[in-house]
Amino acid sequence: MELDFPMVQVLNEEGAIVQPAYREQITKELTMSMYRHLIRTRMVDRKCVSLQRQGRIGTYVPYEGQEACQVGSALALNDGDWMFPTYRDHGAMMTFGRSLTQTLLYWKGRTEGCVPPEGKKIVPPSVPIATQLPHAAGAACAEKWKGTKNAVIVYFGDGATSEGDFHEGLNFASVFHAPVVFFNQNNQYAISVPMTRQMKTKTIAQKALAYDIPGLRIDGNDVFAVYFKTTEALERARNGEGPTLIEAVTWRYGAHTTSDDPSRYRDQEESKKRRETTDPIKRVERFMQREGWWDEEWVNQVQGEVNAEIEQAVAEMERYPKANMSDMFDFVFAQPTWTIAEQKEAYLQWKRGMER
Amino acid sequence: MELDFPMVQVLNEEGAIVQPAYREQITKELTMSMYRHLIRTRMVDRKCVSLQRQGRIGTYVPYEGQEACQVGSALALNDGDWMFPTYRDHGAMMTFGRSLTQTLLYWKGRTEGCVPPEGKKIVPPSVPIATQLPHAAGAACAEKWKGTKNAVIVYFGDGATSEGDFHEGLNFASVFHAPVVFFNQNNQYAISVPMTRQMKTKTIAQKALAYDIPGLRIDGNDVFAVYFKTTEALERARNGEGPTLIEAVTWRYGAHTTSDDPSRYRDQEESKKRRETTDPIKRVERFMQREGWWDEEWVNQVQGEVNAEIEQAVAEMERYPKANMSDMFDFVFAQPTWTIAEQKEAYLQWKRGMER
Amino acid sequence: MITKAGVKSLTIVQAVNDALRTMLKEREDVILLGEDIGKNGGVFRATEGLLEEFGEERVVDTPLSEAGFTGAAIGMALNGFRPVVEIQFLGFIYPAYEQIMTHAARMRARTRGHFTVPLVIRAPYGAGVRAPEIHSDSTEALFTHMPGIKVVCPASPYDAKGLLIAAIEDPDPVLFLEPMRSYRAFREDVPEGKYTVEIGKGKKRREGDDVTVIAWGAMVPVAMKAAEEAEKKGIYADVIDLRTLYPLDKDLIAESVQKTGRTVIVQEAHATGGLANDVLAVINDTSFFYQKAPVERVTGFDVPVPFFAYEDDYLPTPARVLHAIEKVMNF
Amino acid sequence: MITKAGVKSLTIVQAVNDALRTMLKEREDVILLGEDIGKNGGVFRATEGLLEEFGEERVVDTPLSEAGFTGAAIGMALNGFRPVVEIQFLGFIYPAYEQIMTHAARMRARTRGHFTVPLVIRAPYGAGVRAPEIHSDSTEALFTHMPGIKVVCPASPYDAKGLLIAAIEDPDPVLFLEPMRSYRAFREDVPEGKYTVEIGKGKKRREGDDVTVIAWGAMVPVAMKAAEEAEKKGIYADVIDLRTLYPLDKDLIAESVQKTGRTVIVQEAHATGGLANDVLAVINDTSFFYQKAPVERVTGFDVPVPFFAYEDDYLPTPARVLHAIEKVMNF
Ligand SMILES: Cc1ncc(C[n+]2csc(CCOP(=O)(O)OP(=O)(O)O)c2C)c(N)n1
Ligand SMILES: Cc1ncc(C[n+]2csc(CCOP(=O)(O)OP(=O)(O)O)c2C)c(N)n1
Ligand SMILES: [Mg+2]
Ligand SMILES: [Mg+2]
Repeated sequence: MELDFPMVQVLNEEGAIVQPAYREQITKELTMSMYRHLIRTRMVDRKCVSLQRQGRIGTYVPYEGQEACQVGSALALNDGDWMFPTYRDHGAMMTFGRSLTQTLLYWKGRTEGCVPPEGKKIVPPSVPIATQLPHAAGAACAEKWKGTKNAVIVYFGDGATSEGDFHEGLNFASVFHAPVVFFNQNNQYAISVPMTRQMKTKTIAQKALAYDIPGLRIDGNDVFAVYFKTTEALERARNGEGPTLIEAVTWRYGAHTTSDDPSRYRDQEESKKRRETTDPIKRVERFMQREGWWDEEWVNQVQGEVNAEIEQAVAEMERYPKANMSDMFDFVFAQPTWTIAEQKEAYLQWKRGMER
Repeated sequence: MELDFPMVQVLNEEGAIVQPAYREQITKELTMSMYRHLIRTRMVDRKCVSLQRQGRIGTYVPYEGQEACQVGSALALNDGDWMFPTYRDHGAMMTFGRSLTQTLLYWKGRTEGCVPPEGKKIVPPSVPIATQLPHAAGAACAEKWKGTKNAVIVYFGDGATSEGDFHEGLNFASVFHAPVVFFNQNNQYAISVPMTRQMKTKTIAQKALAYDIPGLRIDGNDVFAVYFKTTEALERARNGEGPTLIEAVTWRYGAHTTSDDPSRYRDQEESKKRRETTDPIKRVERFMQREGWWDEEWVNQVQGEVNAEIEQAVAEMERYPKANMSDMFDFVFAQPTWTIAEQKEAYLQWKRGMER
Repeated sequence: MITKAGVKSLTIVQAVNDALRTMLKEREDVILLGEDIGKNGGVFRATEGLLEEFGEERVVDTPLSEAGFTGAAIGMALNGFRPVVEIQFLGFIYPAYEQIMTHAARMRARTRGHFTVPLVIRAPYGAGVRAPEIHSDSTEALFTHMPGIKVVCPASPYDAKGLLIAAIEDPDPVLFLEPMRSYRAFREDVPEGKYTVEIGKGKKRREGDDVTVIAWGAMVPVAMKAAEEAEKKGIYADVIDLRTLYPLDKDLIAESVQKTGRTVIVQEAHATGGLANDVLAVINDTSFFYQKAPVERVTGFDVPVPFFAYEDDYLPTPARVLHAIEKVMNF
Repeated sequence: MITKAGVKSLTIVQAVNDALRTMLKEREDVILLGEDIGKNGGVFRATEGLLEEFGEERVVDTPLSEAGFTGAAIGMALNGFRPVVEIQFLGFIYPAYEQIMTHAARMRARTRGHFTVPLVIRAPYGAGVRAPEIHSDSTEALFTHMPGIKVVCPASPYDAKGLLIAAIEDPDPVLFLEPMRSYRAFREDVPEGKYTVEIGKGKKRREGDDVTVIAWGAMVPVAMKAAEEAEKKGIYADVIDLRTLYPLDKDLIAESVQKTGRTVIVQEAHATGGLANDVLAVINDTSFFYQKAPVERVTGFDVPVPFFAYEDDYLPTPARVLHAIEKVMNF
């Protein structure tokens, strides 16, 4: 089976293009744009980890190492497409248009972090594993029935493939030829559980055979493979050819969340090694160097810009108006039920009394 | 994909053995035993339909047409094996040892119908679709951990493959190499929904590829194919080689249940035609005739015996002590909680009062 | 059967069908999904004729997967549709519990109203029709404890149509419970075309000053029968049909209990954790000192809904309700 | 930390670990299953060290599938094992709801006791630890309405160990809720080795004649704090820790309420449909005329458990409980 689903690479670890077919499309402009997004997402992620350590945001879910998956796939989307992310996909969300401030607010436990920018169909991250897959199938059917050319992307991890909702989502989408790309980030661990314990198969891509849809295994640390293969899958979707399952093989360098200690269940030497060899950013650097596109000054400038963006977002998050407790009551229904209205009123009254 | 999962036949529609490898094992004794079980299950099924029409039992689920699946697979079991059936598998249950009386009591809405004969590990039928698959995986793991050579068979329909529990059960079993045979009776309809609407794949067997376990497509109206292939899958299980998915392609002649009207969603001519061509019993008759094993007198005798058995069971069911309302309270917990004890006492007291 | 101009005499299941047809005509965004709802017209015929009239893209036979099609319907609701899904029997809703609990009910709150899920989940519920096991659950209380979803349960054809239309027009998710046992039990005049019955409002089905009897769904006829019997003994009952189970009609309950001071609640579900206890809480909070006797609850027992040979003993009956009425009267 | 012979000073999570270790040693049929419980020792370290001590066949890291491993555990329980499954957070139990509701809870009743499911489902629950969304549910009432399963919820290390051992020895399924917020909040002396705390019995944590305060799990410390504050104002409270949520300790509740005539119930979950209403029903049924004031319920609100920036306002606090105590006293 593994042989039937070879890992597709466009850019190899050394930074060489190994699929000449894509050579022409890989312009300097595209490469620089990708690179910019890659380092932006990485810098944001690192900042978040340090904000969490300082107690300025809550538990945080880092994605360092998975930037190519998230950036490459998000850049493949059209503006009108839908994104159904998990808790680890704020790299993709930011690349698709969610602001840094919103990202930070989410991790600060604020519902403001769930509101996408105007016109952007970014659904809030799904915390219960795999439950977003049926939503994506349904949203995609809706686009199809409306007769648009919009498509849907939905993210999920290797662990998520064990849940019933994974299966039900893919089956539903396949039966109705829904325009949706099931984008799996196979970082090879579900918290502490390695893929070998999660499933007997050696690939996730082969699970597509159970739904008679294309399944594809790609190097998830190769931003070009991710970008082109996701674009092609989205094209298929837009053309009425139905869903695709993409397995992007990757690795998270760090902990599952800031509450997790990966050394309990795996050798962190592996992460160190991978940073040197398969890192998604390094290989684009190597490629740019090969091409003679590498420009230290530009890189410094980009880093400076991103730093400024981050600092501004952090500042914005920190001077954001205090969480308004009323929000908890006001958004449950379009019109609050008497139960909620009474509970709110009683609580506010009591609180006012306490403050006096 | 269909080509990768050709339909295995041992005995074809004309009653000829098409897989010589099994020729020797198909003795007269085996054939007669199979035939006996086939007509027994069919006669019981028809009797139940008529009992339902007469209002002597409740809603009933007929399986006519699927006898080869149920008889062939049940005969492949060892005494110590486990059976996890659905509501349609009382043919298999009876073949494995559940009494007719119990079968009838179940359809009369009596819990007595759920108690298997001493020592027989027949779990009561699962009514919510596909939910029994994880149980089978777990019971099989338990046998493995105990170090026995017992295996597990679990039945389910084509519609069941759409539920999350199908996926979770197969995945769990595959990861732990559980000794279990997933026996799918693909009768091509889930109530009114045809297989084409249930899934995009043309076979169910290919879903095994998602779990890296053997998947097998067999003619479910060929009792020998069912018997030998199930035996082989059970052998694999006993030998520690893990689970197998078997798709037995079949057809229910009649309604989904006695409350269903199949003419609303399919042409019943198809059932008529199939009775003539692919019927599981007719082809064994043809085979026996070819072999010169056909003995009208013996057949009459068997029918007579089965009739007597049925009449006795019906009589037993009908003079069974009235349902004891206390049972409803007494078996919820090993020791009733005060809530149940009080409710029972109050109800009994009131009822006694009413009767006075 | 048309009884007068603009009015038809319908059963509950026909009223449901009529509501669905009305809304499929009225709104392009309405779409039905479920198992066997298309070609088969639903196992209870609630969707009969709708596939033929509105086509495969609006009346969708789905794969057999409650979490899958409920989840997909959530995605459709996010994307501009108003899906109405049918769960074949309430006892089969549990595979979709996660989708309803975490997503349908919470999406608006999580996104400050940016994303909403105007989804209706229809489910026949309850015992009393000699159905096979697991087909007879009445677990409304598992949903009234789920913030973000409303729960509606009509007892009559008129209300079934009006409430279902209101549910479809509601901007938030609604669980719509249909009393299977009453599906074809009686007819009532139902207006043609669109009308709504307000969600959140109960209805007094009978007036009396002595005792308040509160019921919903399939227990309403049981309560009514008991009230009739009570009247023969000179006891006059207010009978309240809750109609909406979340949010409860607090004012209607309080007004009646404050008048009578005596309450009987009739509930098909298991006693512990049942909706009757929510009614009790409303009485405690609004009408404590008006009470002349403890509230009597006539309920199913704390046992799994039994196989049908035992269901007559599980279900509240008019006789049991009458007994409770006498008990609160004689306290 | 060993304080005296045969006794260790443990936190709740350590007591859970100790109970599991004790029972893995004591009984060969005990087996643990769940996500990340093996190598990782559980995300809260409740199973720390157990894989190393008992091996992969008794401490089983499962695929990420709550329905799958709960269903498999049911199969193992049918086949002679006593599985203890861990649901990582109660908010993730809903995918397994069907398995628990239809199979674990009903198997004995369906088969007249022939097949049984001695299964324990452990789940950390509740808010107050600044967890990401959906990690903070406290939906015990969704299980107390499910006939055939017991629900247990310790508030202290001693009870956690004793009740968990009792749950494992119980012949029927038990949902064992662990108050996440109290996991490491304090220590208590816990005997080494095996002992049990009886399921179905609450515990009076404080004696007083003026008012009854009823709480469970993470709300017990809140109730205790409020009772201390009340004492400063001359109000003496009985504080009852329910410990078992199904079946409730009716006698303990009735005895106290009949003494004080005034009741405050403290519940973390949403008001409507919550367990407090079951307590209310017990009081209605046993102690109606002893009551001097309506019962006050201090609860979470009818809103999804909010994101953590809002959780301090969601959770009952000692100040809110004190306010309720004063209200019932001044009625
Ligand atoms: C239904 C459910 N069960 C358990 C969890 C707890 N949990 C959070 S993340 C996670 C592992 C997910 O692994 P994977 O799908 O591989 O995604 P990754 O975290 O590696 O990106 C688990 C078990 C959850 N969020 N939802
Ligand atoms: C979870 C669940 N949903 C719905 C039903 C109602 N139902 C009973 S049988 C059936 C069709 C099952 O089809 P299939 O799996 O092909 O088995 P078959 O009946 O054809 O043997 C349905 C939808 C159910 N029993 N359980
Ligand atoms: Mg992963
Ligand atoms: Mg079928």
